[in-house]
Amino acid sequence: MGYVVQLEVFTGPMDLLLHLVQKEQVSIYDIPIARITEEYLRYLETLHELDLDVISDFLVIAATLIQIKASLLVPQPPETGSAAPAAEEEGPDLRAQLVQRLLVYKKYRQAAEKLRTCLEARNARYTRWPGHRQLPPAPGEREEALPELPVDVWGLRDLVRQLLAQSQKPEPVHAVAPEKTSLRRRIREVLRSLKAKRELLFSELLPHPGPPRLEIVITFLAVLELLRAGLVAAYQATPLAQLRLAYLPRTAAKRGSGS
Amino acid sequence: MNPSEARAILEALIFAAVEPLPVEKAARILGLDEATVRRLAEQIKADCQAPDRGLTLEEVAGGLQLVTKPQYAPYLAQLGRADRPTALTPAALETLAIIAYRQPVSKAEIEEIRGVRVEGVLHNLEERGFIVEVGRKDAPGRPILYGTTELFLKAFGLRSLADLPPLEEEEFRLVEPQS
Amino acid sequence: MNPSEARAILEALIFAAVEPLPVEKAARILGLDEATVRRLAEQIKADCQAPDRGLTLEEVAGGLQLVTKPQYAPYLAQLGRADRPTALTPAALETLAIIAYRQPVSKAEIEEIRGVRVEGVLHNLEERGFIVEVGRKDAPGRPILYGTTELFLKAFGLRSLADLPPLEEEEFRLVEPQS
Repeated sequence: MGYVVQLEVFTGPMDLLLHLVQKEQVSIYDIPIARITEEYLRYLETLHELDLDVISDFLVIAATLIQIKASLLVPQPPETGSAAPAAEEEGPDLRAQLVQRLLVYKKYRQAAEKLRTCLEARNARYTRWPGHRQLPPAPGEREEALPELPVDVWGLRDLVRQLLAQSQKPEPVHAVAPEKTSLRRRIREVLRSLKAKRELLFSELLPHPGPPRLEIVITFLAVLELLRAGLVAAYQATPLAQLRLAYLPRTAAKRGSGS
Repeated sequence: MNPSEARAILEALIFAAVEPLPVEKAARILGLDEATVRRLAEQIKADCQAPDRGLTLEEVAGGLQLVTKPQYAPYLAQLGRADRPTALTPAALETLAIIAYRQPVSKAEIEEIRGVRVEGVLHNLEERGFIVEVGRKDAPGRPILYGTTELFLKAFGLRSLADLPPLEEEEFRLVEPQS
Repeated sequence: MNPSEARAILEALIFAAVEPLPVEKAARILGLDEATVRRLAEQIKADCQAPDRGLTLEEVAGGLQLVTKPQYAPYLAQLGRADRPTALTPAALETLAIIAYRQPVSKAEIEEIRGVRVEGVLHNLEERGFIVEVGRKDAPGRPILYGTTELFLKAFGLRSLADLPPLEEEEFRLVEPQS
């Protein structure tokens, strides 16, 4: 392709996607999904090398692109007869949603540009130094100008005591919820191990024998996300055998084993 | 108070206030109606257009403010003032744009549009006083709703939110292939 | 740069400077000699004598300074007073109490104690002159540190912060129920 995307330029996956679409000089309504997906994933690949921290946000959009692409490849079911499976209807729908999101995003990107212009125009104008805002008191009005206070200084002291006492109460113990952040962190961890070892068993991703159920769930969710994004492939020798995972460098455009 | 004196006092008031001076406040102090104050302000502004004047009068965040003429910025930069200029990263600017044009808006809505988490950016914008919590959404979890502040208007030189540059609805033009 | 433009830039520089602008600094920025700058300053001052101007130019020890004409002081005083609302809200008072006793203190620390966001309250207290930014904390993000002002001391009738009633072993006292 002979063209390199500059990495720091993008503020997020929507920004990247918009850039790729605009580079193709096509209407947002006419996104060449296959090509854009390929380029998007290539970009994602360079992100892996550089910064695992930002990848999870980009993965979500990647998964959507792949899903649209895959469903567009599936021949449309004949109009007559059996009810069309939901999965095949999903494609055009997802695509329309993505187009809508891109249009909305584009609108706010333009808004940001306009705000930048406002900011630059304002930055070219100097106001007085803010510290100059010291207004001369009118003669004899100094005392009168003091604000009314609902408490005296002792009241103020009591307030602080009360607040400090309250804030020192022990925190109630909360159950740790499976948060998005831990999923994202786990996605990065899984990717890191896979990139190092190329292939491994699902159980090898878990920290130790008998891991908490939450760990297993989050790890499994992470693997699912990576499968969706086509960044790993999964195999099972028999239905109940251990899940074996393989890293798919750059071949993400080919849809790995989903099931 | 004759008109010329009123103008002089208005100039002094705007100068001393430093922050944008609301027209109604100037009117109250001067004992004049707001229309008169606006007319006086127009006269001051017209006077500032003389080539030997370095200042001009602008309406910002609902108030009147004296500022230097933009073309002299390179000289003023040599004063080395620590408070300037206001700089924002593209990510912060994008987030701020969404809040400015869509307010009140929740974090989830911003994240949906930008496709990234905005926790850190929101915190930064809040720290800098450009946005505040303006309420809670009537939805599960009662998410915080954000809006822009007066400081935002000041920093961007806007009279009010109605003064935000209009967004062209370009989507429809895009149906035609671009060359 | 023609003389009229030089005058304009000089006016802008004097207006935007943090302190009275030394003539030699103005001369350096403008690329002119000091005598020329002084002459330009004289012209600006002469212009300010027009009855419809509210400002005038002074040369004080440190340099050139724009100030309001002394006869308008009574109007300017109203500017200050009209700003001042009457009473403090309970939330503002709580925040002020924490700042008074814990200064210098950051927003995050106050929020930690009060358990709610204090952005708006801080802004309000700052607007009203009870607190000011006193520095930056040497921590990630370099958060602003707040402290109380002279006005705070005056309003509460204190000579200095040392006059604040001590909190003394609050843990022990608090065991007894407060009335």
